[in-house]
Amino acid sequence: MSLPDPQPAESPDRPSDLSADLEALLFLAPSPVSVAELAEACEADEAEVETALAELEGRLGDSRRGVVLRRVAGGVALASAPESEDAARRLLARPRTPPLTKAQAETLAIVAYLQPVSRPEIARIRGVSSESAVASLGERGLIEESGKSRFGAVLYRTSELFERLFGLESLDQLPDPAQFDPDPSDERALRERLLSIGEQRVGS
Amino acid sequence: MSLPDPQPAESPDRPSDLSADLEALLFLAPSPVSVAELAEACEADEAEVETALAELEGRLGDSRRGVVLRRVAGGVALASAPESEDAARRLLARPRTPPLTKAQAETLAIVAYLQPVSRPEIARIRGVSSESAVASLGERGLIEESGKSRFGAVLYRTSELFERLFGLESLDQLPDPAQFDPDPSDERALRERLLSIGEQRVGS
Amino acid sequence: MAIGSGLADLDLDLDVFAGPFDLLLTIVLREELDLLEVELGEVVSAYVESLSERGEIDLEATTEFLLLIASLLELKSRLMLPQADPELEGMEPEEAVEELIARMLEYRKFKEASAELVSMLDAATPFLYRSAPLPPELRRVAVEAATQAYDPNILSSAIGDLLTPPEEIEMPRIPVAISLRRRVSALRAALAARASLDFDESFGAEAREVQAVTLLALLQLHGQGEATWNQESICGPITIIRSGEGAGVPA
Repeated sequence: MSLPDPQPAESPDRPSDLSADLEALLFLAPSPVSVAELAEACEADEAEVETALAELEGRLGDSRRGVVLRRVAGGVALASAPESEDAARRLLARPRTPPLTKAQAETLAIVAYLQPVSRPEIARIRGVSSESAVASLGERGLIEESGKSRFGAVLYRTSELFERLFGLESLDQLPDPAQFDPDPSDERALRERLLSIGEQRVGS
Repeated sequence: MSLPDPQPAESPDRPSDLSADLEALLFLAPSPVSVAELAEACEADEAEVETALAELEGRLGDSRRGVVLRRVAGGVALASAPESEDAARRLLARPRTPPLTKAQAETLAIVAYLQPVSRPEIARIRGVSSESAVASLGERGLIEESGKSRFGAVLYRTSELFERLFGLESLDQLPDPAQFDPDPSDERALRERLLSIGEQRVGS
Repeated sequence: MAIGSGLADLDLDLDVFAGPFDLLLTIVLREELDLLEVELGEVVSAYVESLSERGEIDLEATTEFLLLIASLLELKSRLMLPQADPELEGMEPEEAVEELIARMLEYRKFKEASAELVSMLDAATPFLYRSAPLPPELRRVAVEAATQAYDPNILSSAIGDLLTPPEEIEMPRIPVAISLRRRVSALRAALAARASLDFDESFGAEAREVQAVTLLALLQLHGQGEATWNQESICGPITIIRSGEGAGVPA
């Protein structure tokens, strides 16, 4: 890749740095972002963000592109172009099902049996931060966000795709952990026991 | 915002429909997608996909943009531009992961070059038990279990995430291990050094 | 790999040798001293003592020391074991020296490769990838097309693992000096009571470092003709057998 010729910043063809940053942020954000949040992240003021957003919107809307800018309740988001939906269906209709790693299986089991459950809680039970396992289970659509705990942590639950991929008609069909726990019918007891053993794991 | 003027399809500035579809697919896909999968989804042949990818790559790389095309982990993926890293980390509250410790980096190098490899083998090369380094690399999703050796020891290999995070298109792109081979003069120097220390001491 | 400064300063006062560690290494490599004569356990205790005197731990030097001592231990145990690995049987001391050097070079190779990997990671870290759920219409399609791919029992067995309390014995976080002398006494006491004992049965409950130093103590007792051992296979059970006089009541 060759470097572009240096152009004066005011050139209408050259995206401003701020609109490039906004493109990056909207590309990464999993849900719509408000202008205020964008301004804070870019250390710019809201009027500058509005101008740069208009520039980005123009650039993306200029011709047939793969992504479009959408203004929705709560802010701005990028979305794939509707024209590409058929191709997207063909690519993404088949869920990817590589074998689960030990970290992923443990994390998924915690979410399945205790849902909804927060990431700090998962980390306490496993005794290690479980960021990468939570992220990959989320990417594969096995778990999804389900509101926030009263301390503001994101809660996770298993998805409908999870039930399909594990051949479960409902969560009641999860294998009984009775063989491991004296009182499997009580979810709270299971949670407490997992947490207390998790603490031993960290403490040791 | 006004609609753009219609442009003839052959205009060199106008993105092809195929490159727009590819942009949409890469935007949606949770992990790198191979050219073969892209071709199947777009009902195009692989050569056409390669041409359209080059077009997309050129368009994204043309000037400071928010998104770049990367060839990693056996496929193609979009990533945010490095210049936007700081703003992105502020927005997503995703701090940089802590750097690898020396023990983790050495263990990872051994797994990367010798995979699949067992923990006793890693310990033999490093001269120290490498249990906690192996565990934390597993937690970070950089290595994963890959069956058992004939003596029953768990074998480890690097993950797809490793290739993505280290910017490798495939394991073939790891630096040529021959460059780390000690040249004969190094080896001689080591031997002589060990012996000469002794002679100095004996002589003194 | 050069001998780190911390190791060059390590002074030893052993039965068969007095002087700095690197000199010991050198004369062993030159076969002026039989490795069988060297009490490696004492080398370890001297090193542990010098660490506690300095009050700080140089990780680099400590790793290097462990690497060297582990190589020496392995060489020594190969020399001592009556039934060595057939491939290594009859390995000349020169070959053993070559083995030690090859080991050091191999380690250095991966150390350099690891530095290269770290710089690749630094270069790739500024690129961030999107991690977002599929839009609802596509999610619908993916769910409808999904068929069973996983066995639900992996979930209950993962919960089972998490419900299993961790083993009591864990590596202490803070390095502690373990007295070789005390381990020698413990071993002597155990051998005074019984003519032979199973290592795991007698010491398996100890922390790993204590077990390691107990093995060094065993090497020392062997050197003094007080005990020997038997191990049928690599990593198999170790039977410690009292030998000679000097060790408690005769069998």
